[in-house]
Amino acid sequence: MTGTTHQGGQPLLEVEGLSVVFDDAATPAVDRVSWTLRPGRVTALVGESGSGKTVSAMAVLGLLPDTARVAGSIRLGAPDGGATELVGASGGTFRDVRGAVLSLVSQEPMSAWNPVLTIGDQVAEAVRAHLTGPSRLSRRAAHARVLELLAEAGVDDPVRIAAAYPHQLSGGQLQRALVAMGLSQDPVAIVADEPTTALDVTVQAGILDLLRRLRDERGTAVLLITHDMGVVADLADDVVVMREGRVVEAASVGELFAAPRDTYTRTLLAAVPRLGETAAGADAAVRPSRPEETAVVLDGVTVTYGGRHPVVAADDVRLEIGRGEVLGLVGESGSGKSTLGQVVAGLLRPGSGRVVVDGVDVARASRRERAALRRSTGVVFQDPASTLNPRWTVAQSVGEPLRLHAALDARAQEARVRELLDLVRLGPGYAGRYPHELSGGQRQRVAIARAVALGPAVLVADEPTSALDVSVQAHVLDLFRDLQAELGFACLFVSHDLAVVERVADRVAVLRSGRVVESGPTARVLREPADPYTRALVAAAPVPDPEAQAARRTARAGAPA
Amino acid sequence: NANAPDPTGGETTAVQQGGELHILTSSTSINWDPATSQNLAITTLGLVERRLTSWRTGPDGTTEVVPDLATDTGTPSDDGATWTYTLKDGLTFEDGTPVTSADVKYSVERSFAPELSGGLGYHKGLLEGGDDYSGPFDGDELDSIETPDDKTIVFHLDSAYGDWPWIVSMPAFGAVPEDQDDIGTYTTDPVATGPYRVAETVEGTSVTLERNPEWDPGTDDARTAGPDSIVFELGQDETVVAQRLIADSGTDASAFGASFVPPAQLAQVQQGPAKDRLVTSGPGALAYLAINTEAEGLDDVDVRTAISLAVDKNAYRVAAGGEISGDFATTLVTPGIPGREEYSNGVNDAAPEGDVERAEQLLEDAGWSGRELRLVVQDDAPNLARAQAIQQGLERAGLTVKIVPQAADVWTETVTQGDGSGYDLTLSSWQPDFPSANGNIQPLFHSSQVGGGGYNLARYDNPEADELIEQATEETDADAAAKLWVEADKLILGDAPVVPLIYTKNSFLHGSKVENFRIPDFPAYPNYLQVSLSR
Amino acid sequence: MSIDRSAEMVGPATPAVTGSPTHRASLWRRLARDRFALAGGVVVVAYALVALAAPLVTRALGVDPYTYDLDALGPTGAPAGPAGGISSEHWFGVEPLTGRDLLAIVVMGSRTSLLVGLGATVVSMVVGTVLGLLAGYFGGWVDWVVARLIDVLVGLPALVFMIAIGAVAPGWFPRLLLLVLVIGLFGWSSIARVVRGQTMALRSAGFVRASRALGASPAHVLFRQVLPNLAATIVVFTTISIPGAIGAEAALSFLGVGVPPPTPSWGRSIGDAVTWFSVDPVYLIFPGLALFGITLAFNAFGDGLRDALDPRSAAPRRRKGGAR
Amino acid sequence: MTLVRFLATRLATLAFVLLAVSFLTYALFVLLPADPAQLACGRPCTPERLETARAFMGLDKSVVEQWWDFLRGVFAGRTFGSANATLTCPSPCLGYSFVRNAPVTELIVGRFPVTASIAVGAAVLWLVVGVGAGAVAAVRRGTALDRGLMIAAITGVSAPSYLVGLLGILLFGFTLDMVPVAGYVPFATSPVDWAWHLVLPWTVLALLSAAIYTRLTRSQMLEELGSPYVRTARAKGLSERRVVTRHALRNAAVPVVTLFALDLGVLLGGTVITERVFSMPGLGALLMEAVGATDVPLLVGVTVFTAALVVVANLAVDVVHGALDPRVRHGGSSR
Ligand SMILES: Nc1ncnc2c1ncn2[C@@H]1O[C@H](COP(=O)(O)OP(=O)(O)OP(=O)(O)O)[C@@H](O)[C@H]1O
Ligand SMILES: Nc1ncnc2c1ncn2[C@@H]1O[C@H](COP(=O)(O)OP(=O)(O)OP(=O)(O)O)[C@@H](O)[C@H]1O
Ligand SMILES: [Mg+2]
Ligand SMILES: [Mg+2]
Repeated sequence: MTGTTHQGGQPLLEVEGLSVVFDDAATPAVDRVSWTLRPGRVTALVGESGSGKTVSAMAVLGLLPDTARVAGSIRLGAPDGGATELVGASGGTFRDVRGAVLSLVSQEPMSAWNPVLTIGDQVAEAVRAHLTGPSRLSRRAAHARVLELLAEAGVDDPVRIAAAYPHQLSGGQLQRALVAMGLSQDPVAIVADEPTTALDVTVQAGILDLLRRLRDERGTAVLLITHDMGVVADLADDVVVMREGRVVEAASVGELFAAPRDTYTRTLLAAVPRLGETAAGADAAVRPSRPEETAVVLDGVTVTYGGRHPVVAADDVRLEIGRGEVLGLVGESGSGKSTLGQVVAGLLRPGSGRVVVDGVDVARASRRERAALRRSTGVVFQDPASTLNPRWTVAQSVGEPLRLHAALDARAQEARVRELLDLVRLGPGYAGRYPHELSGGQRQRVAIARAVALGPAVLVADEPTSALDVSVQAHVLDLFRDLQAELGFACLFVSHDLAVVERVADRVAVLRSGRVVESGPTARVLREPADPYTRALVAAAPVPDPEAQAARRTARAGAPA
Repeated sequence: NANAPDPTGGETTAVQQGGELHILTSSTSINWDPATSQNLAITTLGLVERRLTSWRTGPDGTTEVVPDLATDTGTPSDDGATWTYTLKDGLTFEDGTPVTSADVKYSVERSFAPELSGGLGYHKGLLEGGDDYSGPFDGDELDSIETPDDKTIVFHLDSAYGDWPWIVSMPAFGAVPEDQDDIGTYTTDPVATGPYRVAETVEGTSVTLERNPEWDPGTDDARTAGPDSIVFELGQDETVVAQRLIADSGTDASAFGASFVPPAQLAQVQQGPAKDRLVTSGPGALAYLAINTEAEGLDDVDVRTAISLAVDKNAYRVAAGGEISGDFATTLVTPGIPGREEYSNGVNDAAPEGDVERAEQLLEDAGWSGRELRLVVQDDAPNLARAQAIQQGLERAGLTVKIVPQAADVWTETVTQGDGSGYDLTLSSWQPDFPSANGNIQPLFHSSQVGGGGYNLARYDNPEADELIEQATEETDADAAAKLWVEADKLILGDAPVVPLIYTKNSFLHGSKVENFRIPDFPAYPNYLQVSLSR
Repeated sequence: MSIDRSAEMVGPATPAVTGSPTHRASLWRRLARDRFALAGGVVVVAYALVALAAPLVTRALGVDPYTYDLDALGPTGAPAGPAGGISSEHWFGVEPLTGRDLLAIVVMGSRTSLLVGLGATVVSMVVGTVLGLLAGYFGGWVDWVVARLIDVLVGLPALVFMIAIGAVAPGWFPRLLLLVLVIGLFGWSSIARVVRGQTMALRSAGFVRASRALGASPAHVLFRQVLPNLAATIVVFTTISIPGAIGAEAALSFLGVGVPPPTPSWGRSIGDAVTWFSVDPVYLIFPGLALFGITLAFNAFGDGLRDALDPRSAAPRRRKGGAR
Repeated sequence: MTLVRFLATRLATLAFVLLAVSFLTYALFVLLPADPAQLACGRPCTPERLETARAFMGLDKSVVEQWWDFLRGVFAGRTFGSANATLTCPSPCLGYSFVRNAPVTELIVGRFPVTASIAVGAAVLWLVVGVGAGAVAAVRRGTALDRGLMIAAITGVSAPSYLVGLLGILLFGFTLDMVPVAGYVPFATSPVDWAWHLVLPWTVLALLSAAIYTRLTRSQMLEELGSPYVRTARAKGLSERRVVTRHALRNAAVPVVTLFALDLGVLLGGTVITERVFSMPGLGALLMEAVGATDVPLLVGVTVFTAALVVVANLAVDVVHGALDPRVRHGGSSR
């Protein structure tokens, strides 16, 4: 197996008894955690959402907010065998370490970028960050390097992306740019926090290959934080499983998948959705899906974003979603999924084409009708971080739709909010928190709770579970189906995780660069895909089993998509 | 009288020549057009433009009217309604062309033109046909001014006017060459007849005067023309000017301030070494509290008398800057005016602090309504300080006073225009434009001066007084006139239309090199024409 | 139902965070934690109390801002004796040219000055913020109108207009109110401009879109979503513009728009004192300190408020180093 | 939006504002119970003479007429008086000041350089000082330095500019005799003297305005320093200085710049008090003269000029704003 040559190489990072406590928090976010990261090996940090993965990673880079108190020890091994203690290290030490030695690919790409600088500039900055004197690149050289990096990270249109501002790009594009930035200083180790959450499987596969190459060729160490067991199986050498701030199990990937010791690990693996495992449509029959009654009609919808490089994000799209039906929308990153989502949600006026939601033609709707529409459509945005008001508590955000549309007194409202939070497995303790005090997955769940608060007739869910670990994801998907059964809302379910889509969607539409290339019943599309691109997608979907995944990979390498 | 001792003693003995004199003034421009200027004979304009007569101030503080362009101060006809003047020989403009009586006539005529209104216009009401003459620009002349030859000029008045010699010392009675008259530019570059001519003007910053080679000292006994050049520094802040002159460094040593020293700096100077460079005038302009005799309740002379008694002149004077800022006033005719007489009518000689008991008594007897009195004043710090002094004085006698501050021009409008319904009391001070009881009383108390821009702020209307004033005005014999004026003074003050507060003394600062910086008793203003610089 | 199933499957997914603060409670806690801000708040309250009870205070001290004491003055009208005539009966000394008690003037003056300073500030902040929000959020013609309003307002010679207003305002109109309105309505342009700019940026923020998607009315979006994110700016402008307003009050009182003398006001005292500075510095010191004190207090409090309102900012203590 | 259209709309705006401002200012003198002719009446003043003066100054016409004449004058120029004694005011004629007996345009052109010198210098000074101090205070948040800067800033705002100016003159002008106390020297005459005479005014003005910039910058910086992208920037291993300047400050700058352009615009319209204390013959002084003498034409002229500057400033704001913040430039697109 690859990487074994580096076995036993002296550790690059040794985390021992690391604890992180935040002001006002009763229990530590990270509680006496220990693990090591070795050169040329990929250590995966998996576990429940909110279990302290990001926080411990940030502790390593010294990037925790000032409200955090850190205890324990983090030793950074130097090639000469010496080691630097990072807990309580000076700003200077961290500065030298960051980027060059340890680089970060952070979670939630959309809020990670400076809104007023172009992607290109920000990456170039990283490229030049630690280069001084003669070795410092000229601006032009740096720019060339940036385009190179972006291409490496699987960005199809580097020139445009480099010239674009963050708000002009799709989640996946931003994430890939982040990856590019993470590689820019060929660091000794990369801390990748959910590096592929927003990516469709083909691109994801690309990124994973990239990381693998770095590991094998440059002996780069990778700390991979993810909730996708498929990804773990695909890339990781060692796995550390976290829960409620503690490490519950640490083992090599083989052992872990073969013989998980801890119960939580087992539940985790059990909860992983596998493509093709659910007999699709089996329970579709159960569901009160009445396709004859269409809730949403997109007819020849076209959306073009202006700017120096105009983009056709949706090109003559025709879709229908029946009442109580779930339409899975899959497709490569940047293909226009979120755009369509926004069109349905009425946040974006298509350049041309007709949009009918809940029987109302959005373009022609009167103000009152439009208001009513908004009330009856729920939206889970792709990037929860940015869609939560930083100055509002969780309770306020979740309560907003209630305040707006439901005539409830304060107490009733509070009760309802708790109920909603509980539905998404967030205890009452979170009601009073602010978004920045939550983990990625927690934020996402807040967003879901808000979207379903009013029992919508139409739900637009843009990557609603991208940041959730499989156990919570499983729960949320169940919840989702229950709600659906109850309310029978029509749903546009955007996701890049085919297994998830298979699990919830009645029908699937595959989108590529703004065009619907294939659509039909889930089972049909995912079992015997007609369109070559769909086939590539299905082939690229990772399976949570190291052996199988390795096999598939080689197979895929043979037959290019 | 704080006049600088005069080493040379004699008036006309030559003073120290040379040097560059700096005059620091708050005004931001100088208007050289004789028709629109309100300058006194002894200040700015006098340096450049001569008039038929001018003023000479002696070291003892006296001021007399002396011939300037003319050979004498004027010869009246028997009825006193016609005045004749002859120009001196060898008078020339700065360009060498001789000054003729036609130039003088033209200068007077143009002052009637609507384009050039705004100057001192006493003559407009006195000259025959003046009221319906509108200037020479569309060709017609004012027939009441005759120029039989190049040297002689004759003025025909509607009626006798004893103070005419003073009238012809006003700017309009200079000489303006018609062929060089461009009303658009005359304000900035006039044609000089005096010892200096305008060399350079920097908008808003400075005006520089240089010697006028054509000026002949022999023909001029009003001006000593000491400095070689004079620089007006414009737009200077009073406080800063005072500070500069106290510091007395650099060119400030040969500079003087054209505006009064503000109270604060006055106090500062009196404590410091600059004390002996502070020149304070004798008692000059009359500062008074005008009582609107038409206002409800104030038409009762007893109430007005009560007010006169309640006023705290002392507090007023302190507010104005203390002893140095003036003497307590008792009469309408100001000191330094020929024929002035001190007298007492039982009210004007009460203690400066006033006589509150009597005031209260009078008010009670008069059955005063106790209504609120509106004291309208200009909205600058000095005026407001004084207003408050008046207020607290009157309130001692149970009168309620409300101070109403108004921007300068709004104030003017309120008190000089319309029906005067806008005020009950107001503060003002009056510096006559020529040193005669006439200039002192007529503008303030003749019924013709009520409203319509006139300065009869008490809106005092008493036929008897009018009668007396007209009589005195027509009297060409100075002494006889003076007697009549004193009579008028007593008569009017008896009706208590105003409360004479103080005869203001004005204090000025000058640099250590400045000599002959004198302030006559009239006007209480330094004589620019005689200032000189030491080596 | 399903929840229970997964419950025993997954177990409680949350660390039991006890006594989690609701945001409002925490606001006060955060404020209270900032000693500097706390001090500011206390001082502000103290001033307010003095202003309210001013007549009582002066009577208690046995002084009065209206009665002249010419004996306390020298022949020049300047206070007799050194240190601006400070004496057992005039603790702060006396006013030049009148001999009125400066302590009484400062105490009574606090009424006018605080009322006008705060009143005017509130007016301009409210007007400016609301217009700025509308302009920035709706853009288009609303923005055009507001922008033009600002242009015209700023273009006009405020001073002259104030004179005019003072002159034409009917006598029955309460002078203080007039003063507050005039100063307030001439002072909202900069805050409006700044708020407009920031709103334009926030308009595209994710959480605003989310709220819109929920069918929130513009009013809701503006005042509940956007406004809290402008707190910092508004606080800064408010705290800064108070002394300005108090200064303006002085100028306007002269121009006949404000409260006519002898009603005491810091602004006027300071205005007068400035010219007296070289002779009688003490005259400036006390009103000056009074104004400076309240300004400082407001700013300290404002800072604290700003921090308290920003959930991301940590308590000022333990600020050393941090994560850098 | 094409550049042409952009400029077109801007010009329209400019026109609109100037119309509004000039009209309001004229209308004002219907309100103001003061008679501009009063001064022109001279002494002694009789009702007849007052009438003549009024008529000549065109005050007998209705406001609208006067306003219309003014507008015509701007393009066509104006002449006053009778045939062989005319006052001419060539276009662009912003009116003719009878008090100063000169075309307003001339006066303004004469005074503007002074005000411009004062304003621009001071503005640059306070921008640098204010933003610098604000940034430092934010980074050193909560430390003594932070408090110190804040107190300094507040002293700045609460001190009356007249006082600061006077003290400056007394201290640096007389006591230390370092700088000239008053007067303005044209740049052309001697750049050195020019700057030398302006040092004090610049400092005084800057001191007053720097405060708000310090405070605003500080609070904006704190906002930005708390946001995730700053974490990303740090993660790149950028020096703290670069993180602060290029990232946080760059975002914090937006409101500061907005304010700056506006302030500068206003300042260019005249700095009344400063000009008075330092006897600088600028537009501020000119305006005061106009007010003092109810010189309506001058007042209107200066006002219109100021308004024009403000409009231009706002134009600058919007341009810079767009340049600084792409989200604004792209009309806040879907992200
Ligand atoms: N600034 C903060 N203040 C208080 N609590 C915080 C803060 N940041 C994170 N937390 C809490 O710490 C815990 C761990 O958060 P962390 O971001 O590490 O979770 P995670 O493992 O990354 O989860 P996810 O997979 O959802 O991102 C969570 O319960 C979160 O609520
Ligand atoms: N505001 C904008 N201005 C210009 N281009 C934009 C804008 N928003 C999105 N785009 C472009 O439109 C295309 C579709 O974007 P969209 O967000 O719909 O992709 P997506 O399918 O959601 O991708 P992902 O799965 O990565 O979120 C992308 O190429 C993106 O760069
Ligand atoms: Mg995380
Ligand atoms: Mg998307």
